[in-house]
Amino acid sequence: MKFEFSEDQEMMRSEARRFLQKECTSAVVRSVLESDKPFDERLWKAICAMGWPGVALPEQYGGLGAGYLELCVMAEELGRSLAPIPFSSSMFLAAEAIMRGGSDAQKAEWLPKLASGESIGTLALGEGPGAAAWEKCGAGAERAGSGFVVTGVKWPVADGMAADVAVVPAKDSHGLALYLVKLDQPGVERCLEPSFDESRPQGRITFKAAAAERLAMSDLATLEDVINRAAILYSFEQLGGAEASLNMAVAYAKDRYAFGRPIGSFQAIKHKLAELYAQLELARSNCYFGAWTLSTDDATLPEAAACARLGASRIYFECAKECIQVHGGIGFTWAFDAHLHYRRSKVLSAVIGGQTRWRETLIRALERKNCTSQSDHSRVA
Amino acid sequence: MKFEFSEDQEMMRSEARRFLQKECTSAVVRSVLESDKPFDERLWKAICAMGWPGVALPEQYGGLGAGYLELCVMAEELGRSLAPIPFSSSMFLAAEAIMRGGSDAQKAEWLPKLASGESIGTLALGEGPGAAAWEKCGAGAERAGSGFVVTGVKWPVADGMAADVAVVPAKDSHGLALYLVKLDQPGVERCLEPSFDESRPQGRITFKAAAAERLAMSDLATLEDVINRAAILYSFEQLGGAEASLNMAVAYAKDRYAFGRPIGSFQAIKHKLAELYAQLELARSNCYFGAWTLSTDDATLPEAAACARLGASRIYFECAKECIQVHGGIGFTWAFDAHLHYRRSKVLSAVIGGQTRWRETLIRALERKNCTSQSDHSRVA
Amino acid sequence: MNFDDTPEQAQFRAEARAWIASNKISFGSVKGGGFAAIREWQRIKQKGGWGCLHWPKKYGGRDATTIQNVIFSQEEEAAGVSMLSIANSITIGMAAATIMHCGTDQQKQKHLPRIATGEEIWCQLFSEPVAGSDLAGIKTRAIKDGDEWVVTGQKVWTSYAQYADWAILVTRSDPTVPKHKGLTYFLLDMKSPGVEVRPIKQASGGSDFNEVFLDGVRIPDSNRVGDVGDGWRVALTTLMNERATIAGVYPTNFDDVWKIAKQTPLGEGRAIEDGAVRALLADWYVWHCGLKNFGLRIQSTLSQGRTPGPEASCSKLLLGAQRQAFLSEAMDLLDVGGTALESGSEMGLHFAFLRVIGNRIEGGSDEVLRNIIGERVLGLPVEPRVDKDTPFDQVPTSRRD
Amino acid sequence: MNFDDTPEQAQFRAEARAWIASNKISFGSVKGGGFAAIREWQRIKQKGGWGCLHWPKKYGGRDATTIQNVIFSQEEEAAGVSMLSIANSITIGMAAATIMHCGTDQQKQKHLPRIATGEEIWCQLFSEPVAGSDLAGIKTRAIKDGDEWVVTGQKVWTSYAQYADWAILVTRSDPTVPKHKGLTYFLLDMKSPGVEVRPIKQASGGSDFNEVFLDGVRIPDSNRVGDVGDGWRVALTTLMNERATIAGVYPTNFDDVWKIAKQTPLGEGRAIEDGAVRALLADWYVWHCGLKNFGLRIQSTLSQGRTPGPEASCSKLLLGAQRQAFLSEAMDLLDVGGTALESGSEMGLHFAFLRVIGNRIEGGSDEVLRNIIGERVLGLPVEPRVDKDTPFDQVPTSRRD
Repeated sequence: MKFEFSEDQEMMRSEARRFLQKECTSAVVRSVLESDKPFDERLWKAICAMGWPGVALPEQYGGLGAGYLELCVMAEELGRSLAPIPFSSSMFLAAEAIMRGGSDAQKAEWLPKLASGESIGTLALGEGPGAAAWEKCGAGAERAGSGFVVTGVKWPVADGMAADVAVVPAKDSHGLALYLVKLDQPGVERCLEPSFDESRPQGRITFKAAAAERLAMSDLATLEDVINRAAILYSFEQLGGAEASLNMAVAYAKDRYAFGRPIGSFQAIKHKLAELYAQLELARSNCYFGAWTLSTDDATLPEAAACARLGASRIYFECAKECIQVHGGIGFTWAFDAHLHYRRSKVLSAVIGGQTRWRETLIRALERKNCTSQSDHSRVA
Repeated sequence: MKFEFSEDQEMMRSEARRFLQKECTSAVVRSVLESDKPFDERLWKAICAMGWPGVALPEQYGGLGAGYLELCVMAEELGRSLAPIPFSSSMFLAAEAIMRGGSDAQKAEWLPKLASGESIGTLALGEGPGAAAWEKCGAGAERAGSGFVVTGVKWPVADGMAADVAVVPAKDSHGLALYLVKLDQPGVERCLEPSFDESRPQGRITFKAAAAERLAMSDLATLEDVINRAAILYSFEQLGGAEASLNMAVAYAKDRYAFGRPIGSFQAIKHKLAELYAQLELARSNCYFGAWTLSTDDATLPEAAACARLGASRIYFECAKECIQVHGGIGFTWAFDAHLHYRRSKVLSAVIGGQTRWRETLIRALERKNCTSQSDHSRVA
Repeated sequence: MNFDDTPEQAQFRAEARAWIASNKISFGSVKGGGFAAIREWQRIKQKGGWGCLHWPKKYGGRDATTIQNVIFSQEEEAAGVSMLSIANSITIGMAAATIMHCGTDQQKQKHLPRIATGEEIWCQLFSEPVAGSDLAGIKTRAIKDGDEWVVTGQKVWTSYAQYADWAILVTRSDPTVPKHKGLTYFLLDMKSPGVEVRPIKQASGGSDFNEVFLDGVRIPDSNRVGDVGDGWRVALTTLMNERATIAGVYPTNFDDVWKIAKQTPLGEGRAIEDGAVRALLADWYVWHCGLKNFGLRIQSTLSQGRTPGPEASCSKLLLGAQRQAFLSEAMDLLDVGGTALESGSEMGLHFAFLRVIGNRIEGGSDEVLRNIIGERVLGLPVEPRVDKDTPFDQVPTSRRD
Repeated sequence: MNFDDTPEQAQFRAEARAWIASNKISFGSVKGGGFAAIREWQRIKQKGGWGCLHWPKKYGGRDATTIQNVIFSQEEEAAGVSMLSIANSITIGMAAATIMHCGTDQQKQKHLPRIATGEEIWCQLFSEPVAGSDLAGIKTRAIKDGDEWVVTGQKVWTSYAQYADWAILVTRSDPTVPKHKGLTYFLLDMKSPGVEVRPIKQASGGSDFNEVFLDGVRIPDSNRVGDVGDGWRVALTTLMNERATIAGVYPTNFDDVWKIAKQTPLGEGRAIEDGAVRALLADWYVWHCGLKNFGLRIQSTLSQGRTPGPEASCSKLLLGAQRQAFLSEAMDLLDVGGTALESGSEMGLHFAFLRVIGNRIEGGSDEVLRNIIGERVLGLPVEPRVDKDTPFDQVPTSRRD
């Protein structure tokens, strides 16, 4: 057995990390945070030039064909560096939806463009506040000529201003389905939706009988499948951010002196950081298992995805929050980077639904299995 | 304003504490824990001789007529000393039920006996595991001659083996009602129900057409009212236990040395105890407010009772649990008293329903008020 | 237990209420708003005899009891003018209190009357980038030069520095003695040459605080409070009053989350129908009431003529981290939509969720408060100190030392 | 990532499985049960060549790799015989490992073969009433007398002392030097005069542990392990192996709470229909899987031929307190009925809820593990030590000192 990344994958990670340390500095993140630009184009272009977006896509669609484990590694490093680019929206959401639900023609049309970065995609999931069941979606679709038109308002949409194409859940006469909608058409209006984390801008997209194409495999199950798979990928992005904030806190605890001692020698700080580290390793373990199910299409993917997402969402917020606390006053300043993780952690934990929704998703998955839990260690002792 | 106990009440507390320190030692608690006796008779008799059970009952019913605040003080001291006697079952539950629901004749028959300790009462509330709605009770009552008979099984019943009379919720044709049942009759069988805390034994009582008397005011609302009022009284008993375990931990943290220092000088211990103290003071504050509503029959009693109970149940368990942890290995021995509080805290937090039930009770009370929360500090700042 | 005023208290309350009703102003009603209004409200109050209730008569007060002070504050709050007074609490509660306790007669004569009338607004120059929780570790240097001191250094986390006329200031006058023994305390005219105020932008976007740079600022020795080297004792007097000042204002956001729970969809219905949300609301309400009722106990202590001790820090300790955790849950209820500004701004939720970060740090961090409660309330022993008896300039302040 | 055996591993696993299937015994199948069965299983395993897989061939092992050891344990577990081996882990995992690393040739010759065949069961005499987390603070005194040592003191928390033939023992041979420098390590024949074993009754009712009183017990110098005064280093060898021994067995009770949630009434329905209960179950499952998957990562490390470091303590740290909190919630779901034995015993819930108290203390308390992770994994600096360089007999051990 080998329940860890391979040497090749770790080498890919090192290269990615080196590149991002140099090219995705805090100044780059802040250039998006403090402006109206939807993402950092220079960084995005460099990353696309290296082929990262297509790392898991088959070669026939312009990808590198490496696999999902490699994509997880990339996600972790992008999360660590707070990369202000539409990578996850385009690849975890749009490309996944097209891979899972698209016809051969749809795949052939869109995947190469997404892999190369020529087009940016997203999933227009949200319809305002609340964890309403996906099937209660308010957007509607109907036939128009040989195609469809979609009408409705979606907000917030991650990278909604950056995207060229959106996968849009909308109801038609058969129930919920997924539609591909190009965003540069008259039936689409969009505006920036100010976000809790302005370094990952969101949009509000109004569809008024916008021309749309129906994804070939396109129902609630497809949507759920796409979201489950995205959850695993996002969980690695979250993991990277969590580790970055924890490392920032640990470094400060060694450097900062109070009462004549490094503050990390005080148990109040030391034990807090040790506890976070342990929690992070537990969360990481669930992410790894998720990655394995993703790479093997294992039947336990739905539970594994929920475990990865719930753990990673929680630990990223905890690490970001306590990183600020360890820093004290300076951590609470705009100029210091700790709040970037605080903001990012909340946006990533909301983007495909929050904890309330995912807890329910997990329990339903377990109910379907009638609780054959993953382990048999689970007995009273 | 004076939101604290009066000097007289504090003097009564000092006397009670002195008495209990002497007469309710750990050996007395263990004499019940480690035997089959339903309570410590010597202690109970001494306490009855001083008139404590009747402290809040009107003088016309043999009480001292002092009031509920005095009863709260007593409850706190009894909780602190882990008193293995049926005080709370008899007074917080049975006497309260008769006071709230009984006819003049019923009051005149039973309250003097309960006040003097000649009779012991209880409320036979439980019907096995789970927080089913009270009105889903399985026991039934029907007319028989001039009276009623009750049939059903109640377990666990606090002080079920000690009690002479029980107030029994049972369903009749009008719905849920409360019945007074003498327990020394052929229609009643009972056995010891082994309990998580054997120093407060519980019983299983089987009623087979047992002769019963209906309480005059006797419906679900009465039962809820009785339980709400009892919740405040129990919360003081819990508060006393919480403070006793916290004090035990603090004393040990000052005395026990490791690494050449008292362990209480380590932040791991110091901060844990400080946090518990603060939580305890918050819980205490809610108990005080509950006591005030009880003493004035204020309309906010239901919410105040839930707040007192939820806070006190939680902090007692936390203090008992962490008291053991601070003691390390010795805390985990049978011979050491810390586990007595661990056990007691769980029994007291279950006796009139657990946290799951009380959270729901609280939210329903707030919904009824349409959320006019107690304070107007509650605004975003 | 009762929440009733005594007859004397009731009469005092009635007078206060009547006076406030016929004299009150608002931020909007004074030209310039902000501190202009705050100064004006202080002036009006003092003119009416309500400005500095608890001060001795000779300084313009009326020797009021603590509970009378509390009652007046309650009536200000009920009348919606409390924000006009709270912003002045550093001046009245900390600077004036310190001058009153430790100042010279000359200092009292000079400042107290002008504080009473709102002519002087004060700020507090204590914390430094290198000295937050470890306040006695400050480095701002004061060097005696004839009848003056020359002060150079950097202070931080100073509220209202941009509006203040004067400041209370702690400096290091002797770095060769142990840290607590080489401090000296001054009153600083903020218009002195060499004082520069720069706002700090917070993670939450706003700027509640400033940095204050002191570059060769000259302070006459007559502005020294306490002896040379006795600044720590004077600073403790100020801090004791700070805790009393901070206690009592507890935004819990319970009403906000209740509203969110009622309005927000969840599954097939509304969030408030869900058991987990109900449990959250219940825990939130218990905490909300706990803070409120704890506050009532502190008020009761004051009302009985006693002074609350360090145990009053409990509510501050239990405010920040819990509020942050709850607000995080509230954000989560909004799900995908929770990060969009509209859902946030409607409730002030995003701002609260960012601002709460500061609650755990400002006015005594959670860690400092746990030490205080552990040591001063529970009597637990202090940690071994490596810095206490060492000359300050030999105490390690970085890994290089 | 894959969970597949290599061809070699698969073959090894097949052999192990086949051998276990045709040789396995049970507690019930051996007269006397308990340790008689444990000894017998060890004897049978060694006879078949499976007794001490990772030992060198010359001591009766087969130089197996760590992953082969893991595979054999997995197969023992799958065959339901793992309890017969786990109870012997102190003997094999700690005593034998220490003898192997630090013992003399004579000690190895004498004990290892008898350990391999189950003839010797060992226990560990380390902790004392005065020295738990601070293990180096032990007081049990060893005084040299000719070729022997005379040992007097009290040990505690000793599992299986009543069954053990031998013990590993740490003593203080010199109290006048700093604490870590005055310790000496011995192998003790438990049948020596002056050894008395008394069971400790736990808060949970059972007696998993003993006190062991040593009164003038004589130990030949040839039973000393390591140099005089070098006992701390030897003890650390033992403890490193203890953590490896404890890791991996994690009862999470998830299946139990799932059953409770499905069966237990709540409101008008069943507990599992309630949102708060579903949230609890979800959090419980995430934790359950986290521990399981963390264990897989440790296995993967072993499988790759590497040794897990102190970070392996994470799962032990996250086990106890969380399990206790979850079990408390499970008790709460049972409501009024939760404290009655029937509802508890059905699920083993009451026992688990009491026994879990020990999870946070035994084998390294939560506080000790946080220090280890903080210092050895994250590299955070140690606290100032008041006891490290002081002669042991001058280190304060009570308020009187």
